[in-house]
Amino acid sequence: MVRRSREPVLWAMFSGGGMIAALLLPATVAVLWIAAPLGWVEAPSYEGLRLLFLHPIGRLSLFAVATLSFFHWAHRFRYTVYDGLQLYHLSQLIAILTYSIAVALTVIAGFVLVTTG
Amino acid sequence: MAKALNAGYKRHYPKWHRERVPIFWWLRSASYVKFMFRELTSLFVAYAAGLLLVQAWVLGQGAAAHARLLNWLSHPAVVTWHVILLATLLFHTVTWLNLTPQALVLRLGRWRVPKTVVWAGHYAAWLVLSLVIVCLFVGVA
Amino acid sequence: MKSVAVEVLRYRPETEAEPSFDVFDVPYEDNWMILDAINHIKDQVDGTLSYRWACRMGVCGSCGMMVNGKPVLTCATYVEDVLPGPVRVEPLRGFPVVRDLVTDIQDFMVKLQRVKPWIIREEEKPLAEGEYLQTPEELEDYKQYSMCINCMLCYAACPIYELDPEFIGPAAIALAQRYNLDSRDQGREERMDVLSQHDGMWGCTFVGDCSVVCPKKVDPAGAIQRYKLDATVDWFQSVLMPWRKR
Amino acid sequence: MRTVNHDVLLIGGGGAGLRAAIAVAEANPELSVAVASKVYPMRSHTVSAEGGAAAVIRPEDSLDAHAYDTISGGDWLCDQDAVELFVREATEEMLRLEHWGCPWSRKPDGTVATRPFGGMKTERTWFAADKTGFHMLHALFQTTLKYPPISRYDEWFVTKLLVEDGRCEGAVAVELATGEVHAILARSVIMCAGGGGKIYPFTTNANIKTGDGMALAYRAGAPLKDMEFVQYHPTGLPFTGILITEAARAEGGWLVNKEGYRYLQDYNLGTPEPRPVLRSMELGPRDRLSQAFVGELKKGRTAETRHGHVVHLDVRHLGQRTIDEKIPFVRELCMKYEKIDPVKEMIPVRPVVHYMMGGIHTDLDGATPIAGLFAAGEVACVSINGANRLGSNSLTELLVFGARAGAAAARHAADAPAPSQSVLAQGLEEEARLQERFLDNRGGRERMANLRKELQDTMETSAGLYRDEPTLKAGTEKVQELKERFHDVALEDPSLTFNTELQTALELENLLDVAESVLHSALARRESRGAHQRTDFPERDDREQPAHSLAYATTGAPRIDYLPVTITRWPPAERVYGEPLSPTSDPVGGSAPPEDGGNQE
Ligand SMILES: Cc1cc2nc3c(=O)[nH]c(=O)nc-3n(C[C@H](O)[C@H](O)[C@H](O)COP(=O)(O)OP(=O)(O)OC[C@H]3O[C@@H](n4cnc5c(N)ncnc54)[C@H](O)[C@@H]3O)c2cc1C
Ligand code: SF4
Ligand code: F3S
Ligand code: FES
Repeated sequence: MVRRSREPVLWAMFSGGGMIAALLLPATVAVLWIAAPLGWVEAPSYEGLRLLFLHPIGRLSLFAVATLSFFHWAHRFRYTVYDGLQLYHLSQLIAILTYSIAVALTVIAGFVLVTTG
Repeated sequence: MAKALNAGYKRHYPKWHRERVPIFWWLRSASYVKFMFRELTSLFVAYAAGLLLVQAWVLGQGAAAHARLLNWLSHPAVVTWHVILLATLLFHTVTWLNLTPQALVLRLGRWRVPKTVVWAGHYAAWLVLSLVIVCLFVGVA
Repeated sequence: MKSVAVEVLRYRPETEAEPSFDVFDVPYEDNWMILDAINHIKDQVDGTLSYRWACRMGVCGSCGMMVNGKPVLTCATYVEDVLPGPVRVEPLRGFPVVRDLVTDIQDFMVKLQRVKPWIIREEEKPLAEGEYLQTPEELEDYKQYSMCINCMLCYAACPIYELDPEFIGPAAIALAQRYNLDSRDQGREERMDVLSQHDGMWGCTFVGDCSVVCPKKVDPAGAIQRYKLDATVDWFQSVLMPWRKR
Repeated sequence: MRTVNHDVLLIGGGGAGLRAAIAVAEANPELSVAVASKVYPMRSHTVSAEGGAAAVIRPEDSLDAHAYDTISGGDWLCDQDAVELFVREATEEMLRLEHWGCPWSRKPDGTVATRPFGGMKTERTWFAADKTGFHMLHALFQTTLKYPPISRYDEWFVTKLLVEDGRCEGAVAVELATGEVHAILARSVIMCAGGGGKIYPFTTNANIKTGDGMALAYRAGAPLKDMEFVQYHPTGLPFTGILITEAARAEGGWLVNKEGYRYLQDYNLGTPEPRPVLRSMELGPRDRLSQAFVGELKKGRTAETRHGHVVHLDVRHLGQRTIDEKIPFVRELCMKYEKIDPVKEMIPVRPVVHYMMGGIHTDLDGATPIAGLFAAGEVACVSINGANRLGSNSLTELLVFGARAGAAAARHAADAPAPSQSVLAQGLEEEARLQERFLDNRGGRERMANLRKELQDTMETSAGLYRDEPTLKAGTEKVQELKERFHDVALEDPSLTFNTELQTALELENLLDVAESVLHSALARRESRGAHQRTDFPERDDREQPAHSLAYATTGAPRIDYLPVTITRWPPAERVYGEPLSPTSDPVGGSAPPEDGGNQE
């Protein structure tokens, strides 16, 4: 296992994130942040939303979506930065930076979802 | 590791030419541009996830706080921005789902599920999940 | 007779520091391939033009060049299909240029050897016992990846290889996969050790152009992503079920 | 000049060379093996072979049957001991390749599938779809990568064999990338440099098949055997000469003339049946099928196209499924190079130069008369192909005799003394010759491409499908003239880096020598047999025992000698194809197109 890199885990999170984002985010954004504000559909009530978002299952799902999406971003962004800008000599640093941000965001997500009333 | 191809012989290299890769190499072809854009959709994915978290947090702060968020969400500029967001997310979805069958080989017993079926399956899943989401949100209205 | 302007990249290392284009006006017929046009230049106009070719039937893999910026087999691309011209012919991108249209592919040859593209078995079956049985379905599993002619078009199409020559690259990974998926082979584990190093498959970001240009429909891009998936499954298995060896 | 030392040197990285390299490495892992090839091994011409490789594997088949098909197919010019040995070792060699990963096509139960092939009485041709040579070559090449003793010298062009006191001790090669000249010294040398179809204008052979190996050995003093036997394949695409494999006929394709008539029935090749019948009609041997084309041409029944006269190969009745499954490459090639789809249209074809039965004379172990020099593959002539090779015997030959030559060379290398340093003087001489003759040579007037064209056209007119004394004589004179004009060749490229002009010149030099040996051997053989058809001597001459011709290089015209053919169990007899197999198929004379045989248009 030592000889194997960490890439499989990172890649698993990246693709998990990619898949979840692909399947769930467009509809969510469309309803919640476009159709509802524009009044095309009846806006979800505060109570209803609260139930959806803050029910234990809701929290857990949100956490999964958020974490995986952050790692999805970190992974793609890491490669894009050093391929796109040809910063191969900085590849270590870029990897550390991007994944650290993802970890930090994950911690924040956990904190928010645990503490929010 | 690779062994030297010719044990007893060290190769003499003539003066080779190596083309430098241009900084904006990804502008060289339409497919590279598309690739770059595809990769950058990840920023939007992260934003959407972040905003969901914010909304969850605001929901916890009470109805008034949430009303302020809704107010911000319905500002025309914000809506416009979210339309752009939606477009990029759709781009992500389409590219993602189109590439999946290339990576995923499914088998049912000895039968190798054809790529088109894998592809269609993913789109079907997308459709169903999107409907579920719409129903959930509209249902709690 | 019709004719077309052909701009050929020339690089003469003994006399020039930088490559430059020579332009030739080449008469052609409808059934001419780009290679016929280049042969015409060499035979009738300038015998010093250097390039490789052999089979003229799209199977030896030696005549790959960039034509109007795209990597193609010049023996399998009609002049007609790249008109009106001028047709720009350059050596395959991403490789060092030795001379004119000749590139150095030694890098690939070393990488190919690294992925152990041969049947690995714990125990050889004696010849007297005949062939290893392999059903047509099992053959189908790896057939596609065995069609690679090592033409290097996929390397020329892959920006990642150009940016990072350490990257082991599409065809080598597809060929590793060709053996992994062969029912007669047991070397998956050994190859995984090579491929899961950081310059192995992980450098690929699924640009996908390798599969687009591949003249033999090998789909190296697919092979690589499948490989990543396999490696990931392996990893989780070795963590969650360390006792289970594949 | 630099020198590298090895125990065994292989010249050529095609099927034969790679098989031999592995054989050496397995016979004696102590020996260091060098494979020098003018192209990367996987570019070698073996890669183009389509149809398949023959070996007895079906229970209903027998070694004797394979031997008999081969010997009768070769018009009794095969050495029968060689053939017996060949068929005996063939199956094991093919299985070995299976164990090395060659993706042979399979039957549903997982065993190796076989298909019928021209001149073969049963299905014994193994195949990997219709890219057999490609798969064999890549399997072999990739397998060589696992043997540490095998060193490769890719893109090294061998220009001379180093022979001293009748012993071969290495070769001189130009490293194309750098232009450096090297002496590669070795105790045994195996020549596996392939054939030389490029002496003809219209050929299935790759650009690289310039007979280098034959010419090198010939100049070094080894005799070239049976060079007059050049195989025309009946079905090449016009213009490109790309081969449409015999498998297309084996799967059931029909040859029809411009009237849509299956004309082969007029040439003693049997009666048309809707389904393929072994050793009959379209599955007759190549020499007879190609000759039948000339017959049709004379009768004015061929179709005229922009690229000469053609007949048509019709596979439409096989249906898209069979075509895509069994002969997908045929479809790919037709669509790509003729812009026609064989599922819907007939394929225009004409005979095309394909293979040289002749080559460097060797014994059963691949040993040539020069000590330490071995040869295997198309470059060699062990005499299993006789006057006409049967399709799918050549790929197997590469394996069987490549392996044998490798093992023999390994044995020889273990005992032979180290190469004498004095051969290096020859190396230096060769280096100087290359420099003066080609690199420093300016002011010549003859364009190489034109010389080559004239040579090729000469060969077609004088030593084509049919020959006679006046045209052969004219041919020998023309080649002599071309050899002289070659001294005045125009060279413009003094570069040392990947100088392909130099390579082309060296190849042309070799083509000229090979062509010379073909013409003189053909002139000397006063009979018609297999691929060698003399209109002035139309009969096969069996009064004495059949004999191989041997061409030796001299300062003037080559000297032609003869060597009796080894006959063990099969005395020369008439070649019969298409004997009625079922009582129902009554032999039709040769006039009106029968209902079922013709084209359904
Ligand atoms: C289109 C086509 C289809 C065929 N189909 C079949 C078939 O279905 N069944 C069958 O049995 N046979 C078939 N044949 C015949 C068979 O493929 C060849 O006879 C066989 O592949 C020859 O193999 P080889 O190893 O002898 O030579 P090649 O594969 O030609 O290899 C020659 C090697 O020698 C090297 N070389 C040559 N000159 C030099 C030099 N001067 N210096 C250094 N290296 C040199 C080359 O680089 C190359 O590596 C076919 C042939 C053709 C042309
Ligand atoms: S994968 Fe395709 S493009 Fe790449 S080398 Fe092989 S055949 Fe050529
Ligand atoms: S183009 Fe390159 S990045 Fe991957 S998918 Fe192909 S190898
Ligand atoms: S010349 Fe062989 S692939 Fe083009």
